[in-house]
Amino acid sequence: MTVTPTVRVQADDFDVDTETKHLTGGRHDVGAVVSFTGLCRDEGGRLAALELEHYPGMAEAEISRIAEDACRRWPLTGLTVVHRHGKLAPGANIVLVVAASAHRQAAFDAANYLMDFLKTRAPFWKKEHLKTGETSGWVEAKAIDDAAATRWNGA
Amino acid sequence: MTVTPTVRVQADDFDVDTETKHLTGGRHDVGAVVSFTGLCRDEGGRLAALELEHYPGMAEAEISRIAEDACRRWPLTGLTVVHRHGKLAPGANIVLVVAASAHRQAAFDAANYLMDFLKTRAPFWKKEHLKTGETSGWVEAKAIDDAAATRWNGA
Amino acid sequence: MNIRYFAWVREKVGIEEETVTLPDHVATVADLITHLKTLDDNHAAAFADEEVIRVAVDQEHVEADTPLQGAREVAFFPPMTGG
Amino acid sequence: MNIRYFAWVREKVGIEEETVTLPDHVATVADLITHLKTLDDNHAAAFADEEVIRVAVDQEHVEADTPLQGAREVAFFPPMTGG
Repeated sequence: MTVTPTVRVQADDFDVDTETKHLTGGRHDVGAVVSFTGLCRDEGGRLAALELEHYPGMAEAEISRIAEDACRRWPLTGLTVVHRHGKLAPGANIVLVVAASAHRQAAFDAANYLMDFLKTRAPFWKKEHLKTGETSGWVEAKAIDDAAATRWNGA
Repeated sequence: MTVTPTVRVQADDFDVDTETKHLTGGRHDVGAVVSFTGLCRDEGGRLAALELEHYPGMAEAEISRIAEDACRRWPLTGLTVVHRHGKLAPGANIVLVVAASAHRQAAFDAANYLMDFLKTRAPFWKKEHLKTGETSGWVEAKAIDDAAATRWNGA
Repeated sequence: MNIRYFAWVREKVGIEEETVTLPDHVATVADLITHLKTLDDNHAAAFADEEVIRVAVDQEHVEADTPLQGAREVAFFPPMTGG
Repeated sequence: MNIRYFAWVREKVGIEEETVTLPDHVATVADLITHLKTLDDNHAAAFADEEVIRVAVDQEHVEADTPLQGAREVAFFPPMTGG
């Protein structure tokens, strides 16, 4: 039986510690927790903010599909994914993945897999707001992200 | 220029959030933080505690060598490793690795690398204390852990 | 049929959402794009580089040859950049 | 020379730490193990399965053919199980 992942898409910030304790509190079968936090960079001082647009409904649905895939591929004891939307300042949290398992490699691989597919499949788009007051436009998808996702084929 | 990792070996518990904020607080060049937490399992209800013996001095030195290797291999903005010793109850934290970078794969790989080499090279030994009151003896090293460490050769 | 646009596709079309009545010859996602391009200059501009545009039918990613039968909502957007 | 023992090696030898005066013919880690085995039954038992025992000289992992010249501290222990 696979676990049911927790998936949230929200404007509010998240707390890694709180989300981790939800997966480990009161149980003694978790040996490994891997958490990934994605943060807003200022790109060498260029950016004032990142604006994250999303497709409400599909964002939750698509992340849930990826998270359920991960729960089938690895023997996890828990999996939580939180993705923020809205205007975020440099240093702010954007995305959190917490994967828990009895063993470390399953937790590492599941969190890594989640991030690769979030990047390429979750319906979010980033727009850059510059410190000059201008909007520099939409961030372009990277070929390296597509390549990262394809490495899981047949793995 | 590579960063200088923070390495601590201690009896006291650690806090993931505090260690993470040390690596991200007040800076805007960190895009990804991967944390690994290793916890004490009760092995299906069998264990009352794990006792972690270590080689004081060499434990810090060896973890520092592994952490410095990781800082040379990946473009990290920060790296923290904390390993506990002493008698730990099921559910307790044992080890923490937090790797920060501009980009996600460097943070994932560095944290994963650290754990593989901590397992096989850091001078710690686990003894199991059973719920029956007996000591079941020393945990044996696993061939799978040696194999995990060798996968980084030439990578 | 409800049509939604996101990111620069939304900005080029100029609206977030619209209801479009499909002519009989529109059977697939590709047919729908061809039809939308005829609506006005904004739609034509938004779909000018249609190879790059991604499509979801009822909130699931699909390819251009996907049939539209039974679909309630179709969304068009650029490659995703979340995470 | 200061010798330290950890985990079940320590339990079998029966002590954590000892100072050993090296005979002239002890040049390498392997020579030291051979010498320690002659000290008493506990040492002999601890090193009975010497292939499995790991060695550190001055707090760095070494192999059995490592020379001891200049070494201050040698430690013997089972394969590590931390992390």
